[in-house]
Amino acid sequence: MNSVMHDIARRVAQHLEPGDVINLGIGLPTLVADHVPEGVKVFLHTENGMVGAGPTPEPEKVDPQLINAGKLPVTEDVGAAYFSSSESFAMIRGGHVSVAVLGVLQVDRLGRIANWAIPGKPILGVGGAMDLLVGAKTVIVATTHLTKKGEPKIVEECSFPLTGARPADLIVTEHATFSVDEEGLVLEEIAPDSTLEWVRSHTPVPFRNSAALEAV
Amino acid sequence: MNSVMHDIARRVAQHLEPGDVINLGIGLPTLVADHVPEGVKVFLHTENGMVGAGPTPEPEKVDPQLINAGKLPVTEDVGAAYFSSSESFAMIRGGHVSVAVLGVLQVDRLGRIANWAIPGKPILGVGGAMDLLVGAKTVIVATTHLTKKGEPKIVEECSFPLTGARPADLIVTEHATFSVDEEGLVLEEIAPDSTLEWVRSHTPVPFRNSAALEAV
Amino acid sequence: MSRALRIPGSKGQKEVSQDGRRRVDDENGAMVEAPRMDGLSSGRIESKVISVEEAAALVGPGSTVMVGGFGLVGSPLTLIEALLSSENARGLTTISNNVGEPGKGLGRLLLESKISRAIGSYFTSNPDVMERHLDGELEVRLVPQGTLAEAIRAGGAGLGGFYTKTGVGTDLAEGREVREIDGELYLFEKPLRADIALIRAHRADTLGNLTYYKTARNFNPDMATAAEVVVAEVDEIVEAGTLDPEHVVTPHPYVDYVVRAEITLGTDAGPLLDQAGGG
Amino acid sequence: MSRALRIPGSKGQKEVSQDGRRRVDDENGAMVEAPRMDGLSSGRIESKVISVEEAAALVGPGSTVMVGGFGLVGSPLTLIEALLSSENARGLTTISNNVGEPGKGLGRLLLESKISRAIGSYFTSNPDVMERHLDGELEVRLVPQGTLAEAIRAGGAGLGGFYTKTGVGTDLAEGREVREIDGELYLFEKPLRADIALIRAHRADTLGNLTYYKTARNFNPDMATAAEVVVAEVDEIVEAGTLDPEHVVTPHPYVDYVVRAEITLGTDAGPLLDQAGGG
Repeated sequence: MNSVMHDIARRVAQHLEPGDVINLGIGLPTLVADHVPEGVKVFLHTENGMVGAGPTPEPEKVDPQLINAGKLPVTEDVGAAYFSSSESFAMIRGGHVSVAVLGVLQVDRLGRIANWAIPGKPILGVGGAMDLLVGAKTVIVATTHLTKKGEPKIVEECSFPLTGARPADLIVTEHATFSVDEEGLVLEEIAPDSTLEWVRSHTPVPFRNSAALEAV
Repeated sequence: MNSVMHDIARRVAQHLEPGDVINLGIGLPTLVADHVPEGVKVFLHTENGMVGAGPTPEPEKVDPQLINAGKLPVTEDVGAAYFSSSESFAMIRGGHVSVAVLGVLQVDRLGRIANWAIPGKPILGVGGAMDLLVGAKTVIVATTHLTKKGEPKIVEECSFPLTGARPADLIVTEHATFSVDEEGLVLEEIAPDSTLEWVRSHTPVPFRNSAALEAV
Repeated sequence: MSRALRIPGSKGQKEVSQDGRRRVDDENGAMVEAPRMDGLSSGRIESKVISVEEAAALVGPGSTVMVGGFGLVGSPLTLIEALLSSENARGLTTISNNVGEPGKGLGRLLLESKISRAIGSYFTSNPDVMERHLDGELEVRLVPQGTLAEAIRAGGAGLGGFYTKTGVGTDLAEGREVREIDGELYLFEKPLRADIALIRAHRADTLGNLTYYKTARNFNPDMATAAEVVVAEVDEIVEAGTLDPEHVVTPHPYVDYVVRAEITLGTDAGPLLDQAGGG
Repeated sequence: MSRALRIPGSKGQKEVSQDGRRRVDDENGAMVEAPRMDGLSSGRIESKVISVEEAAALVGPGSTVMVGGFGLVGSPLTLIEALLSSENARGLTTISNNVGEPGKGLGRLLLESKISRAIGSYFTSNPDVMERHLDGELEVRLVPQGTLAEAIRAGGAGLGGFYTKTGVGTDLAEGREVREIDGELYLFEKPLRADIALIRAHRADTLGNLTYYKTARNFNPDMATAAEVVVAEVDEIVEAGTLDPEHVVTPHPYVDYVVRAEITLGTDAGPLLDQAGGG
């Protein structure tokens, strides 16, 4: 994936804390594993039944029966454990996963996300997205600020089907980081190579500035 | 326990089949384990979290952390497995226990049982009785025909609180064996040292004779 | 008095005939005899090990079949392969996270038009599913993955249903019962059960106790609890008493038959894993 | 940006303050600091092992406490003993299959008037429960054992409730919601959760992965999932990486603290077992 993706993943990873049990969605979120800050030990949960998934193995060390939820080969980290699907999702829904990092198609002004379906097509896949959204203690959206066509992904109202009623807690793009409260988005940080003007003109929803940002 | 109890247990054990997973209630039902016919291999399930409970150990071999649901020491039979309480009762309710043998205070003319509470006293124990009654594929009642005071335990209607709506499948006393169908009790067998007259005069509910018994 | 005595009034879902042969409902509700388990009625507990062909014969026309696995990992590939050549295995409803991968595992049964309905959580990774669905040949029911797993567990645990937050406020909740419990909204979900479960485990003892291998565990232990007949395909069969009772994941009462795996995901199956995509 | 950023909007039930100390609600809803877990915020994952006294201090006045065990077997006797000398441990609601045995385990806390409410399935084996209940000192709620276990599991699994056949048509169903589902009657049951779970396991690694010992497992794995704070009392503590990932019964995300057992049921505890009586 390109450097923008890695940049977003790095910005997400800053929010991880030692001991966090994290679940990374497919695609961009997966890159977060590569950017966990030095000295921060986190545990990767993968919903197909494992906590303690380790890094991608060398090709010759691939165990075809040891995969993550993206069906990519992983390894066993120290202290790993395996469990069944029902136990894995009990863990997710029960609030035992600290952080889920999810990719999105869109996110609305209240932080609600759409990441599983495209309107007008038969919907043939949902996987664990809805469970992770309702269950993870903290949900971080990792997304490019704009679609490939240059349209904002943060929108007044999602035109794609919602993944659930629960809003994300944090939205991280290559340009900005927003937190979410009951009233909507709060701009927490602007990326060093971006500007408030750029963020404003490419985020067509009202948002407030955080106290920290106001103080600058 | 006295010889009548063992007699009842022996009569119950005749109904066990090889491979049955059986759960034995506290007291009289426990004795069934001693009378499983030669060559019939059954597996004892105990609801505190084990299948494959073996016989009582010698006193010097007691493991205080290996007990059955009656809190009595047991051993590990070949092929045993341990599991949590929720898994144990999932197994029970889900129909994975072939036979539950239950003691009763009373059983009514439709085969419904009362075995957990005494009216007029605060009810302070139910344990697994209700789960076993609704969940076991086959429920066999093992009971003396009369109470210690000489009153019939098979009654028109239970004066003690019911353990559930599901009727037992078989009622075995030292005098008789009844099966249960939608209409009520069917006398299947009279014990060698008893008589139809005795059974009739000590069973104050209507019952039919089985075809086999009629043929005698 | 024979077992017949306690069958009529019993709640038994599995019936065993006088000679110890297990009976399974066929399409028309008629009882068909499952492979003989010699020894069960002679008093000795015989091994539950049967041949792949005997196992495949347990799947009849119109059967609802739970199939373990996440993609192909933890999927009973040998049993699936055997269904390909079984005349009776047709018009199946599958309950499985996916429908295999394109042309592989359940994906191959789909291409052979043996599946008419699929209940699962993620079909996107197999484009054949979309194609057959648009052709009107395949009915699909999409369930969030956690709800799928929980519904299967509930089916095995004798529950009437459960409430989950997952899916509330989404298209998947349309027309479904939503209930507020202690201030939060939940969807009602009913249990799932199947006529037969084909699962994949690692080791079985001859009684049917099972252990699993890494992430090939996934849905298998749940499905082992929720079908009338459960067949486990395993890498290795060991004598009863060999598995540590603390390490058994699926206790033997759940398992009816054991077959030895003939097809496994070797490292040469690498290309299978190219089909990366969410669960 | 600090963690504070994601706490406000999060659904976190456990809050961690800036210095990495976990916070627990006290009786008045005020936040009290749990023992420091040095290293958590310094980057290195420190062991979750704490002292028995630190663990006992997590139980505050009016806490709802899940306590593992079936009678005394699998009960965290060391932690219970420590609560005896804790001023703050009073007015407790216990969620436990029993209230220990007479004068033993939770039974001793009862005699010290530290328990004001007991939720469980079988109190008959401890006559002190009946006595305190008739005195009006102890409120009791009786739940069938399988429903108790399932409600605890549901609490840990984020479910809003479930339907069970158990108890339908009995006195325990009085005033309760009964629903017909596919022709059968079921009782609605809500999940159970606790402020803290005190459980008993066999081995823990320093991360908090747990294994159990024989029938001392019972309610412990279920309770490990269903409380805001989970403390496991264990026979042995081993380094992370020592337990086989296939054999871990309770994965570490569930476990907050580990203490070493000082009281175990030795064979000299034989007399404890005299109190035979159903579950």
